[in-house]
Amino acid sequence: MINLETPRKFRAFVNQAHQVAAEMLRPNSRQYDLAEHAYPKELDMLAAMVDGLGASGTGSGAGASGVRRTEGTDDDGKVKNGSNLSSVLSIMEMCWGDVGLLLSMPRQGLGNSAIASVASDEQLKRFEGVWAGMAITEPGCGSDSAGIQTTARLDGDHYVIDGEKIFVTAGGRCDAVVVWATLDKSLGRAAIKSFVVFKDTPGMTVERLEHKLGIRSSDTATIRFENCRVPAENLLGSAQIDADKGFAGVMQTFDNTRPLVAAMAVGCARASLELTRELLADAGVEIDYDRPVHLQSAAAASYLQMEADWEAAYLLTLQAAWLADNSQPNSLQASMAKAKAGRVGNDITLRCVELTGSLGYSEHHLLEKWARDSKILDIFEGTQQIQQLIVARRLLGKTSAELK
Amino acid sequence: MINLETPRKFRAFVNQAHQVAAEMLRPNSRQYDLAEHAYPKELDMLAAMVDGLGASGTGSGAGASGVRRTEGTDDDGKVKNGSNLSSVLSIMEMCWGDVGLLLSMPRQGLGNSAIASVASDEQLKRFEGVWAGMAITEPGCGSDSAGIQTTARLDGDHYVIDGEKIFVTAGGRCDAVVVWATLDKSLGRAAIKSFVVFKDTPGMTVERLEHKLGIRSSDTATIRFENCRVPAENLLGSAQIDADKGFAGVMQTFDNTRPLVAAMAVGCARASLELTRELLADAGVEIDYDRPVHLQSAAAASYLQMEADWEAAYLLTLQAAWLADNSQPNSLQASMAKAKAGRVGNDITLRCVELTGSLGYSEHHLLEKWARDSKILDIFEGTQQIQQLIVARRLLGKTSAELK
Amino acid sequence: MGVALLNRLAKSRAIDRLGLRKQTERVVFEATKTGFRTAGALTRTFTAATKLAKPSRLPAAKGTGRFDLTPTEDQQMVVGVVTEFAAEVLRPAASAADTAGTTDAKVLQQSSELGLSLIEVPEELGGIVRERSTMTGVLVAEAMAHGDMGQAVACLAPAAVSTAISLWGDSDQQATYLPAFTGESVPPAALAVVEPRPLFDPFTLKTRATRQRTGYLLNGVKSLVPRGAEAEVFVIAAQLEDQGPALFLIESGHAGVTIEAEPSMGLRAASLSRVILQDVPAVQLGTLDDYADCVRLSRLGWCALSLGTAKAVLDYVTPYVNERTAFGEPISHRQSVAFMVANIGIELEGMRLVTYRAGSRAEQGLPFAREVALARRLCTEKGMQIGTDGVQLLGGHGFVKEHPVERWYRDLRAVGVMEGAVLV
Amino acid sequence: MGVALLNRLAKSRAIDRLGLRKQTERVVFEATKTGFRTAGALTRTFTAATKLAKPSRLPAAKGTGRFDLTPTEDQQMVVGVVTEFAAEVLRPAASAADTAGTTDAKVLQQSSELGLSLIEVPEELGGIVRERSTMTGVLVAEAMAHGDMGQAVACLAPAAVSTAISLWGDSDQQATYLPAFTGESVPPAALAVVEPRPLFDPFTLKTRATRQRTGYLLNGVKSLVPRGAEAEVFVIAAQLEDQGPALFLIESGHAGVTIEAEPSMGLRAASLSRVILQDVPAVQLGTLDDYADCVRLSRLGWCALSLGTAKAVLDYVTPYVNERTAFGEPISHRQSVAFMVANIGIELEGMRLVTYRAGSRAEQGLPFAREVALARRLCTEKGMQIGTDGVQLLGGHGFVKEHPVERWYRDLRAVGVMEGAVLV
Repeated sequence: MINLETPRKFRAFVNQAHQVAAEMLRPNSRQYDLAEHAYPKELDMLAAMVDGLGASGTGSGAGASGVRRTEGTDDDGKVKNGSNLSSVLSIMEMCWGDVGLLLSMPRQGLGNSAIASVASDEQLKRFEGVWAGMAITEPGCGSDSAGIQTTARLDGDHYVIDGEKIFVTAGGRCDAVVVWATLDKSLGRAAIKSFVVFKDTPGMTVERLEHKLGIRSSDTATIRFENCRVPAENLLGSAQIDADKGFAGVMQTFDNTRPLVAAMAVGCARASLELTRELLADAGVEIDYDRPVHLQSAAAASYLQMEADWEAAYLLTLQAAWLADNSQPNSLQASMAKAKAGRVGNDITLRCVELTGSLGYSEHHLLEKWARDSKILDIFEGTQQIQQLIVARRLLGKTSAELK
Repeated sequence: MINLETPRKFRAFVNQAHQVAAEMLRPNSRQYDLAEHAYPKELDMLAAMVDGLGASGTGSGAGASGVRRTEGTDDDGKVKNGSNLSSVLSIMEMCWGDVGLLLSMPRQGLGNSAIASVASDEQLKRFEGVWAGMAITEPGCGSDSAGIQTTARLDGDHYVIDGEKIFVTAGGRCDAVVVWATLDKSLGRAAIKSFVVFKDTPGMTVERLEHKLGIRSSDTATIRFENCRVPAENLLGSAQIDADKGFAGVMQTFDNTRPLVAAMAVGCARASLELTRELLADAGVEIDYDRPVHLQSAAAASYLQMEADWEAAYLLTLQAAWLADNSQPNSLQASMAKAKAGRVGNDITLRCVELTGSLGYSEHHLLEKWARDSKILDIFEGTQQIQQLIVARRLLGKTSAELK
Repeated sequence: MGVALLNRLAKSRAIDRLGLRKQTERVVFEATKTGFRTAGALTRTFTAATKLAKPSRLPAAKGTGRFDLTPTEDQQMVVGVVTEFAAEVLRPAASAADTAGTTDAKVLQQSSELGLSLIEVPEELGGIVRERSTMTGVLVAEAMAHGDMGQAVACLAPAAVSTAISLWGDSDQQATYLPAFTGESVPPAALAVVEPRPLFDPFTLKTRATRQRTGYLLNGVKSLVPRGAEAEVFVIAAQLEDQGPALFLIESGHAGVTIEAEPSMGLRAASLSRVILQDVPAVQLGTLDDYADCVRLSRLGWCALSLGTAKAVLDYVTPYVNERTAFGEPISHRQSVAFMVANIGIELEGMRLVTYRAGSRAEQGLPFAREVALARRLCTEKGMQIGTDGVQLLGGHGFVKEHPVERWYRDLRAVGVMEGAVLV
Repeated sequence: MGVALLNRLAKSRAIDRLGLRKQTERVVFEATKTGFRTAGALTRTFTAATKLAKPSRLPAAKGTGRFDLTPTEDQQMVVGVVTEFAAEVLRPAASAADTAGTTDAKVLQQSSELGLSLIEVPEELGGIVRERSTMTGVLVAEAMAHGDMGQAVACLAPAAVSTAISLWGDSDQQATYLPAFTGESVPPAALAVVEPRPLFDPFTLKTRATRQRTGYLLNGVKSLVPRGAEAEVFVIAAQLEDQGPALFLIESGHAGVTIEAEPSMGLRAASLSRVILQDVPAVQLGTLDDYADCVRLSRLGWCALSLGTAKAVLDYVTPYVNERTAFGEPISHRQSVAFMVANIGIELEGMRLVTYRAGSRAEQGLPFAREVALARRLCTEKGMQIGTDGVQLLGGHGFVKEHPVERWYRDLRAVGVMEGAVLV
């Protein structure tokens, strides 16, 4: 039966996440935006709480680590609402609080999603409680994941990693990073594997990026690997190069992480919409859902249009997670969600600043900050353009060689 | 001195064009939209008037034939306002009346612009008074002018033309068509030349297209050439294949015709805007240019946005024509004008229908017709996508091999 | 649903196999129906049959509490049949119906045999449902419009009236009118809300209902009414003196009813008309609150229609851009083309989910005004964008009637303009 | 213009060559100026110098009746110098000024030596023009913002006051204040219109001017005022009792003037502030009609600024996308990238022409409210689109402060929000 409401069983959990965002993230938002390099100490306590939430059984998958797909039928053979869905719902709430702080949350990095997505059960257990960042992008190739130059060479029972990764979110603070590297450049996509590399590994240097447009409370690092030896068992998933599966191994990560990033954009945009609506109400503008939009004030019409786009992004994100929960392919829908949420999130936050005038533009409110934070969400984990490419290839039945 | 007003010397002429549009085109608009295949007999008288206007000295270049670039300095060495500018101004007025009827105007076809653009003085004289359509597009290549398959083979003092052309505007009614054909497929763009082929030439068959979305009063034909012999002196411009000039010869036509098509879009959109404004005023909505847009009604804000885009399209069109009048390169600006006017014209006419509700959607007014007419203006003489390609190549300094 | 539905479907399938698929020729009307002015078309007498003690009211559907995008089995079955009808009957007839300015009588007959008027009529009144089924209505309208929006509106017009009477009629009205809609020959009927003016607001009507000793007298002009010239019953939106807008039932036989053709940009197969009312006797249908629901459910119907047509665009342009070549390869290898297709896909998926959410909330008895407003915004704007991009992707070919995209362009513009006419 | 202008330019060029180009180091303030609250900063006494019998008024520029996009020779010369200043001084200092939240004093000094405050001041009052020169103001603001919008606003802030006094001041006001602006050391000054509330309307002000025996008393709060803490003179927009909004002149030395820092998303080099007024004595500047012109000319100034910054984006991304490679070739070979650049070019050209038309109409004394409104619409919306596309084209690199596009993104958002502050 078609129903797109928040699942009954997640409601309490989502409320809790909202409380956390309202009481712990939002009040610290401006402080760590201005003090770009300070470590938000509130997060340690918060992470403990999130761990508790996850373990309490009130909801599974409170953060980025909750995206693992479990095989097998559900208890009652019915449609499943699982940890992918609860993860996006919780991330939306957290990012309604603060995107940068969510991205700095210990043990909930995108690398944790990567581990959850492709690790074996043994690895999953071994890396439990590790805070993992994700290292994909390289200086030479922005959006071209297949063009990775970082190499991993098997030497005895270790892989030797060489290369440079940029834009590693939480790269300075995390315990380990999940690094994408190729086993053999001549074999293309299929040879790209991901490795868990701990921060104390010799041959690894971490350098923090100085200043950013937004998400300034989160740290972003450049990481260099020179002759960096990593235990062979830290290669996530299978070490075999399977040309047929192609990119599938590591790319599977994206099917799980893109809905999370879409959820971040949805959460951040909702923060802007809600505050804007309050400020507009102060200015005497009410939103009427029944009256034709062209008969309302321009501000109300603008708001309605933003809210409509927001609703589409929100539901696309839920759909992508729901498909994952139900073991259905979701690459297309994950990219659709990321594309729509990324652009709509940026557009909404920018327009809210315009609507709220000097209140929105100045630091008196957080609206200007959200308009800065939102931009990265249309860029990382695959830019708008990459998402469109993926959607187009799927709809048109094209390979990446044909449509590039 | 920067001044973007209608030149003083053209004002009376533009007024006359407006009277013609208001009194002769607009009143016949619906009739020939409904009677798609009837010949608008009013046009013969009108064409005579337009000829008169052109000859009277009150304004040169009343229609599509006025785009010839004349070399040499102006009388007073100052900036020139010439026939390119007066042509776009007059076409805007005429298309405020009716795009389809303007396109059916005897002796003012796009082929006449092609002749005016590249013909020698001798040819210009020889083809005076000929109503010429333009035949570029072929069934196999929509937007790829360089991929033309129609051939012209020199045989004695004739060229033998073989091939098929589609979407020839006024192809049924005109006296002759300007046909693009290649002298040697292996030589690429440089070998493409244009030929004036009269309608009674043996080997030429003309077939009228049945039904169209808009501009239904204009006829659109498919023309086939089988062993069609054309006098060698009907090749426009130089017969030499100059690889350096590349496409320049025939492509020069586009620099002159694209502003004309942009002007059509601008004129059609202005018709929609004006009527919509009247209807909105009836509904109590007034446009205030001083009050911030977000404080006005949504309909007024929507109108202002459309008017702003319209103004940009209008001025881009004037700029492209002004550059041509002053013998400055205008390929970039012509494509910018066509791109902006094409998309804005379509967008405005469609949104005006939405704003005016059932009055706009039904045939009671012409708004729905303008929303149908406008679509072709974003397609012919190079689609939106082709224009963007040209603009991008020029801005980025790319060849058509690099950026395709 | 259940047994009643299965019977219906079995019958309609049989007819479909025997009849319409084998048709090889279709009468094409040469002239459009422009310019007529006629009286209303009442041909039958509506009288109350067995009357219930109190009006039948469908309860809200009971939710499962789970997020779920899977239609029920019943819905899948209904949509399967309607999809087939749309593909086999509506799509092939679309161009001719557009030119003729009317939907072929055989197509209308087929569609009424499909039971489209019964989707929201309770079993106890001869319908097929036991609880609210807004989502089924949404899925059906979507599937119909994938065939052709214009004919879909013509086919669904009577269902808007039967649905309105089921949802809001009193037991008299239900007993008088519903038997005709659940019988063999569904009467032409229409829900008329729009009035001919810019910035029309269905909550500020100029059509007036003046209270009489019994019932009301209606005066005003309604616009863009589907099949107005044939309709035997109208549900009319009118201002109830100083109380606000409400619905009223009239029969078209009264001398005060005049119909004028109102051919429009698109939806030509729906034979849009103006309905001019002069002192026409009427009875009120439902309350003022019901009227607001009617406006919302009707808008939802238009959203659903836009989904089907937009999907038709996507399905048509996809193979086209793969097959058409330029510069030596399929044009779909160019990002400008491919991304346009991608954006059609993305926006359509968004439109669909937002519309479904509104439908599912309505069906479960949750407030749904917000969700309908958002769906209408998206479907109006992105739907039109999809329509114009569809033409653009075909270039000059998109502008000519050999391809259906130009018709979809015209039809999709209706979505933000229309109120009433359909109901889910 | 003429001789006066040439003298100015010669002097400023000399200084430029000797001074600023050779600078190798610049003091970077580590702390932003967040959070201060201070009194006004008046350091000098303004007294009337030689006073004209009646106020000097610039006549409208005489048109040629020809459509022409060529700047006059005078304009080309001025724009040439300003362009050089923007490229050699403003651009290199932009990042540090943004971080410091202020424009370096040397830069401000340089800019006042360029004579930016004189562009609309008549020669007879020590300025450089004999007729209205709005277009020159537009071209100068555009050129300045190509270097850096934040510093441009800081540099142009005093010019807004000198221009306002030239255009609308009485002979007393002109004699009292203009000498300071035409002298060696231009006083910091600001035109304050915005008030801190959503949907602010400059024609409905909450700041009130109450009539006294002589002059007025002002009460209210102004927002986003450039260099508020340093300014010695303010032109304040306030509601003149029941007559409507008008301009008022105040000096910042009065005890009722309080300045609060108001750091914002962008324009940080302009040291934006709130100005809080409590019973501050003021004189009226110009009429109610003049006020409307002031709002329009200020909006036009913001449009001009947006042109420069948007052009900076285009100029920056063009080589970037040509040099950056992915999938084995420059990313500019991908249509999605190339078309984004093309659209930046197309929309910027449209913004430019619409802004120029408004400027040229204003200068010729033609009505220009419509043209300003359209320019503001375009520059707000397309300008922001260009800002966000600029970041997008650089991908992750666009998000970090090693590249200036992130600053342009923040600055371009100001265009639709700001009123006042600059004037052309």
